[in-house]
Amino acid sequence: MREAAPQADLLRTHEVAKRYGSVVALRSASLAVAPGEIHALLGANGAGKSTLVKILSGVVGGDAGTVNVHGAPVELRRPLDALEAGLGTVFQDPALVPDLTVEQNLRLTGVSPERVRGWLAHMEVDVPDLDTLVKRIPLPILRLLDLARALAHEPELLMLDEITAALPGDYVDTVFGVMREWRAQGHSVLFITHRLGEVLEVCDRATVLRDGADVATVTPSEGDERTLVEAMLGEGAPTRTAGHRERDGAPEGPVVLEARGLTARTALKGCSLELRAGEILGVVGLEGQGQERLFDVLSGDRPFEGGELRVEGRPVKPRSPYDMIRRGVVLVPADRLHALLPQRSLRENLASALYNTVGSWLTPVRGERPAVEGTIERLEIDTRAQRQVRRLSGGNQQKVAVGRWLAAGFRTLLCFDPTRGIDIGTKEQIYRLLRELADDGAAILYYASEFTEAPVICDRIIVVYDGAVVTELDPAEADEATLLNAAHGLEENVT
Amino acid sequence: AEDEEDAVDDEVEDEPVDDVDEDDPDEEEPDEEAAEEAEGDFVIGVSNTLVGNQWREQMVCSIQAESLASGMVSDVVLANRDTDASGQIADIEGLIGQGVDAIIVNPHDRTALDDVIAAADEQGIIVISVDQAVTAEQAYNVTNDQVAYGELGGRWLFEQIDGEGNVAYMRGGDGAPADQDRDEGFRAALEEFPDVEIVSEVFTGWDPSTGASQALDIITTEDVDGIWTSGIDYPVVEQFEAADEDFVPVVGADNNGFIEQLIELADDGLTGAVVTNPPPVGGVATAIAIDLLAGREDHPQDTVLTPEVYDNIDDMAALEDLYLPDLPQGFVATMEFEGYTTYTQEQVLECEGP
Amino acid sequence: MTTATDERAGSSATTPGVRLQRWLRRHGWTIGVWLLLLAFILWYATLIPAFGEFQIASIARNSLPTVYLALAQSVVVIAGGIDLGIGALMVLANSASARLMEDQGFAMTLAIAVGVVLGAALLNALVGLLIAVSEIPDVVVTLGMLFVYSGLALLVLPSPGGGTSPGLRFLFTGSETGVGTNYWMPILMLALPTALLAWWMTRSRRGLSLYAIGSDLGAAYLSGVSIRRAKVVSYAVAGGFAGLAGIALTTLANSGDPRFINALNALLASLAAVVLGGIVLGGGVGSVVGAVAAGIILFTLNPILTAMGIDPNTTQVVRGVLIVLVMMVAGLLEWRRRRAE
Amino acid sequence: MTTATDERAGSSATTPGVRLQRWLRRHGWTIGVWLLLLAFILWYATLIPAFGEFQIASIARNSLPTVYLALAQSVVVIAGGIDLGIGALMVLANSASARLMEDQGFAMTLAIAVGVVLGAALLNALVGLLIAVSEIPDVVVTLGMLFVYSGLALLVLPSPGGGTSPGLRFLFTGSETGVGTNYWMPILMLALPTALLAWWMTRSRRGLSLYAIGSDLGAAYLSGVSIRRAKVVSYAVAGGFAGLAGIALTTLANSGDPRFINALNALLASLAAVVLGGIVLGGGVGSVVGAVAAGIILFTLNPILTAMGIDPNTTQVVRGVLIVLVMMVAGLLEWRRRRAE
Ligand SMILES: Nc1ncnc2c1ncn2[C@@H]1O[C@H](COP(=O)(O)OP(=O)(O)OP(=O)(O)O)[C@@H](O)[C@H]1O
Ligand SMILES: Nc1ncnc2c1ncn2[C@@H]1O[C@H](COP(=O)(O)OP(=O)(O)OP(=O)(O)O)[C@@H](O)[C@H]1O
Ligand SMILES: [Mg+2]
Ligand SMILES: [Mg+2]
Repeated sequence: MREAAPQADLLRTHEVAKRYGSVVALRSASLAVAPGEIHALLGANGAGKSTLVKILSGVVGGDAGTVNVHGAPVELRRPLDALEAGLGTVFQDPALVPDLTVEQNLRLTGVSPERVRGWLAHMEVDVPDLDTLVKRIPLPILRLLDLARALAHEPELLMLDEITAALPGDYVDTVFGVMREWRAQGHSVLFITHRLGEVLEVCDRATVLRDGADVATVTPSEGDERTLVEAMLGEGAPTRTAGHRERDGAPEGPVVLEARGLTARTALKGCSLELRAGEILGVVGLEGQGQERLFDVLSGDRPFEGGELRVEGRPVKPRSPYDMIRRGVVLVPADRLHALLPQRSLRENLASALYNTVGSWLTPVRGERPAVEGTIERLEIDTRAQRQVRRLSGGNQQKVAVGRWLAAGFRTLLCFDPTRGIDIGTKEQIYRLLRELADDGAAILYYASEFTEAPVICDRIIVVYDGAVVTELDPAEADEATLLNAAHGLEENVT
Repeated sequence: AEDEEDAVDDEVEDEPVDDVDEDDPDEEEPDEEAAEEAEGDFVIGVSNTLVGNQWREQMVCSIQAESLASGMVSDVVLANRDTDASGQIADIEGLIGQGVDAIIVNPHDRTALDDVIAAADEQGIIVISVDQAVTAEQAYNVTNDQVAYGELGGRWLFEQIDGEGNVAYMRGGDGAPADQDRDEGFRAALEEFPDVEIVSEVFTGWDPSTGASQALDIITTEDVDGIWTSGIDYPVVEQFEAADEDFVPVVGADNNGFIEQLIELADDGLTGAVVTNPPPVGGVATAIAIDLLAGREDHPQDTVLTPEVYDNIDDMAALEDLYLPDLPQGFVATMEFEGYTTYTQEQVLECEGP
Repeated sequence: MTTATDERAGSSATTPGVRLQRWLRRHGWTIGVWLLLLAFILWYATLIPAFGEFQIASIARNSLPTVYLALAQSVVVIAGGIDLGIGALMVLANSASARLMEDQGFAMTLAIAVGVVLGAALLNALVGLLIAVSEIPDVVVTLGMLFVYSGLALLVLPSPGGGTSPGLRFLFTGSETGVGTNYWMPILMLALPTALLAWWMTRSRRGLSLYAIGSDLGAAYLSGVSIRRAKVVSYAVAGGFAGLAGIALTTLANSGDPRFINALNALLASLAAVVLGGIVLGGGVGSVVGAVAAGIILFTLNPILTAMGIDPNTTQVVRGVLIVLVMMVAGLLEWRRRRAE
Repeated sequence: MTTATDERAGSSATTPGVRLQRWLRRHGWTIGVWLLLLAFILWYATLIPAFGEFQIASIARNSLPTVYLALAQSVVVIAGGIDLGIGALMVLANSASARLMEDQGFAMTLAIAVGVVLGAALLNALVGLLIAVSEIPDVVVTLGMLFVYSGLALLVLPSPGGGTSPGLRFLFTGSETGVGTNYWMPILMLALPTALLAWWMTRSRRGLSLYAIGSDLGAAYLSGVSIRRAKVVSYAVAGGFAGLAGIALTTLANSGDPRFINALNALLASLAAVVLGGIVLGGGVGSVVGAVAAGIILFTLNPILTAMGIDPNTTQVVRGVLIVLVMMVAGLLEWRRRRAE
């Protein structure tokens, strides 16, 4: 173990800055990571966390500022520079080439397969055959492969950018285990997450970025959530009640969407639900219990084989999303970029859904401008990077994904995990928006991968397990333990 | 090359002169213009639609060389690209816009240029079609007699195999006027020899490598007694050597490589005949254009140059005369026309206009 | 923070000035190509002794086939495809129409022209259908069609020939002989289809659906666009324009020419026009109006290079370098603008 | 829960049987194309009176240029690009080498061959550099180069001509006259470069980086691949193979031919070979080994169609339909497999 003077930081960045065109991604970020600590990097969407990590891993060149490792300045021009300086990274996006095998990927980056295999074994992840094509490997395993590959370089500082966002609970614990072990060896970890619970659980210190600059470095402990949120969002941070229903009791609206015993391949095995106008119906489930397919089927994206689907009482058998959109049922999918035109401008994206409302061959489009401008104002979309939607931060992209339906009009909204990777401030805005929509008479089906979300904003909660709805819960009594039990299919007594 | 030039001269003189339409009102215009212009100031436009072809290359060079040698041409404007009939029309329109005094075209199509040639004529521009005739009545035509080309070569071949046997018929470009004319002549000759059978008829597209592989196919799969080619000749002979087969009589054009083979391989049993198809028609057309522009001499509307046939049995001396040892295989050996062209061989080879 | 808020607010209060700026920026490329065309024509005018109606008419009518083909390719490319068979379809339409129209009266040739255009649209619609249903990439199917169409052209008209009626020639070229100084007719034949197509592409739902599938297939699908229908429509429209290009060729040359090289040259011209016209290969971006100017530019290059007396063999090189140069200048401007933002 | 865990675990216990199955599946297309080639050759053998060494040698040597060009295009396409100039570069190499090699001895022609290959690689590397630096799309730049290269070819050799040494002809064709029954030499000249390239592409870090940038630019970038360098390398290697194709042409015909149509035909053949060979346009997927078989198939079509006595004009149609059909069958198989999964 290294005998370093306690005051000598392992990593110190000083006023690092980066701009993309006129958009300042990072204004002035200073950060110090001591040896043997797990250091959290927190911040709202667009605060510049990923950008900082990319600069530190030599993938992106900074515009200004200095980086010191063990007190000595380092130039990070290439990824190799970072590795030689002892900085290893798991990026927010998968960094494995999909059309190559795992082994070829390792060869590409010059990592020994033996070490990677060793780390996978150590994490008690069953070693996937390294001769598998990366695109055939499920995302959680890929994240762990990314981690093992980073570890194989034996970095002194391990940087993990939202690694837990795509991991199921048991693997999150595995990753925490590795992080603690790394710390025990005297190395350090820089950990980025939007889940404050995780920060409290594993992190020694936390640096908060806001608008591209560091605003605070704190030692997080129980009860600090409020402080952290305020540091991230500034004064007037919203409270976590924005989406709550004002009145009690079940909503009385008519049933607008009804599924009876839907089956689809092996994913859905007789799934039934009723969605009423004016309510937000929460869907909760562990990874891979068929919820994704359920949303795809309800939106007309993929077919179902058995069972029945009714919209406003009339049975439908959609062949494409258009059949459901015509009936007012629209989807906000998990992968927001998948639903948007990433290269196109904000306004074009908002207008795109409008095109379905005009005539087919020769009718011109009208009235698109007011609808678009109205939506931008209502959702408070940040228009700075509006020329291409892909340059918006994640939260703003999410707003666009919802907003385009707002511009076009709908009656039933299917939201699949709309707050994934979204900061708390934006989350609150989205909750509030959904509640307003429901109060205006829309029916909303809402899936959240984070179990703590559904009880906050939903009127009813259904739990899916193994391709069917197994339980319905009242949000008031749905604490995390109850939900977890139900999600594991353990409380089968409830209807 | 004396014989040949004399021969050609004879042919030209044989041409009936009655093609010239005396009442054509446009006829006088060029002369008036010429009178206004100082000598040596003519601009000649050229429209050619096939590039990367040795024959066309030499044709263009002979135009350049004659323009230079005449001392009466200030500029040759080349519209030279791979294109089709409509592209050639556009090119000619461009040349009209340039204010050229005469346009020499190698027409892509017999009839398609009629209207644009009429338009050029209206502006007092002399249009001369070379290589292939056009139907436009205003145009002068300076052509090699392609019907005779097909007929003469065909007859030589059929006689060579004593009027009976299997013949491979390796044509040129499918649909090209020259190919159609040669076909007409070839079939006319064939009529006279009922016992000759065509066992293989292919289009080489006048492409040496296509011709070579087709010839190899024919030699190795068919039992042929003679081969008529539309000018893709030396690659065919090469295939006999390559496949190590016995030679059969071959008819080709006046390509340097073929002439060389006829001379060198005569002792190995190769018999063959050269049917001339000289590219200097371009130079001839240039000379005629200058004559007309300067008002020096009248020319018939059609000048048809009948090809000569030389085989390596009776005309060895003529072949040796034609042969140009320093030049590549594909080079066409006939380079000048006495009575028309005034340039030197060097000027053609340099290929530089005024 | 204030600036940010200001900027956010700014977007809703759009002054005419801002709108003009935005319009200029959005259509910058299209405007640029038209200016380039203007510059070329002016340049050409200085190169030759007399520039007048004859030259304008000549440029207008002779660029008709290239322009129609550029429009055809634009539609497919905007919709995210690429049609390698388009030049061959033009040649097929040219061969078929020249053969059918020979020695016919005006009314009959007009009817044949309509028939050929519709036939070409239908034929290419089937190609689009095959692509949409089988999900084989566009390049592959249309590469196959390149051979199929040119083979058919040779079967229809084994060697150059055929003709059309003087009336139809007048309709496209402004003169019954195909040569003359009437430039209104060909300019109308350039402008009218372009305007109609441009309007349809950007204003109607069906037209917009082509942009949508070109931009992002998945997103278009999730927004309720019928991908198959849009694909088929894009190929059908392209086929119709290829048919029109074929007819234009017939009226220009008063004959048909079935050779393969024509199909390839036409294909290359259409691709070059699309690229120069600012239509992004991959789809979703660009305007058919830009491709029209690019088509005319590509045509005008020939007389310009001839007039400049450039060695014909160098002409090819110049043409290629020009394409790359224009794209580089455009790229540079785009890059600087993005940097300045 | 058990199922989920099993699935996660299942991957580790790979028996030889599973591996073989996976290998077959992964290389299914490549194997399929080679089987198709075998079928074609067997079919051809039944069509002609005598099939022997001469035919094997003929097929092997005559498909050399197509195969080299298919390899060249494969490399670029795998790296996510497309090279429309590759056929013209071959023609340029052919023209230049034929001109330089005429009347030279073996040693000299060999040196010239090496020089031409290196020169072509360097020239095309510059093209790759231009694409990488300017970020102009591949199609655009290489479309420009198609004109530039073919123009240069015409400048180097204005009309067909030139030659090479018998020794070099032997090296490529197995015979000093370019014809004969020695099939070992041409097969070696087919197999050796293919094997080397395939090995380099899938085993070396640089080769893998080409797959990486073709597959996912972002992931490649995060993996530390220098995208620009990989792009330049892909074009350089392609250029080298195009040069080799040009030399092969020279030795086959003992002359050079600068015509534009040759460049276009070669380009089409290379695209068709890549597509049939299972290399996905867009990049990242496929093996150069498949493209080789596809290249030979495309060549073999000619003698087969001739032997079947099919009208030459119909040949075009047949070729097009075949490409589409093969792709459809492959697509169908792929679709069924995916459905079954
Ligand atoms: N290429 C780009 N061009 C323009 N603006 C960009 C670009 N990349 C990022 N930005 C902007 O920079 C800001 C910071 O983005 P960044 O993605 O680094 O934030 P972040 O803290 O990682 O947010 P998140 O929590 O969403 O990951 C955002 O406002 C984004 O719009
Ligand atoms: N070298 C580069 N040049 C130009 N743009 C870049 C570069 N590297 C990254 N970008 C762009 O920056 C954008 C966002 O940057 P960054 O990686 O900081 O965001 P992010 O953290 O991934 O955002 P989010 O968390 O919302 O996914 C991306 O859209 C990417 O296109
Ligand atoms: Mg981030
Ligand atoms: Mg980010």
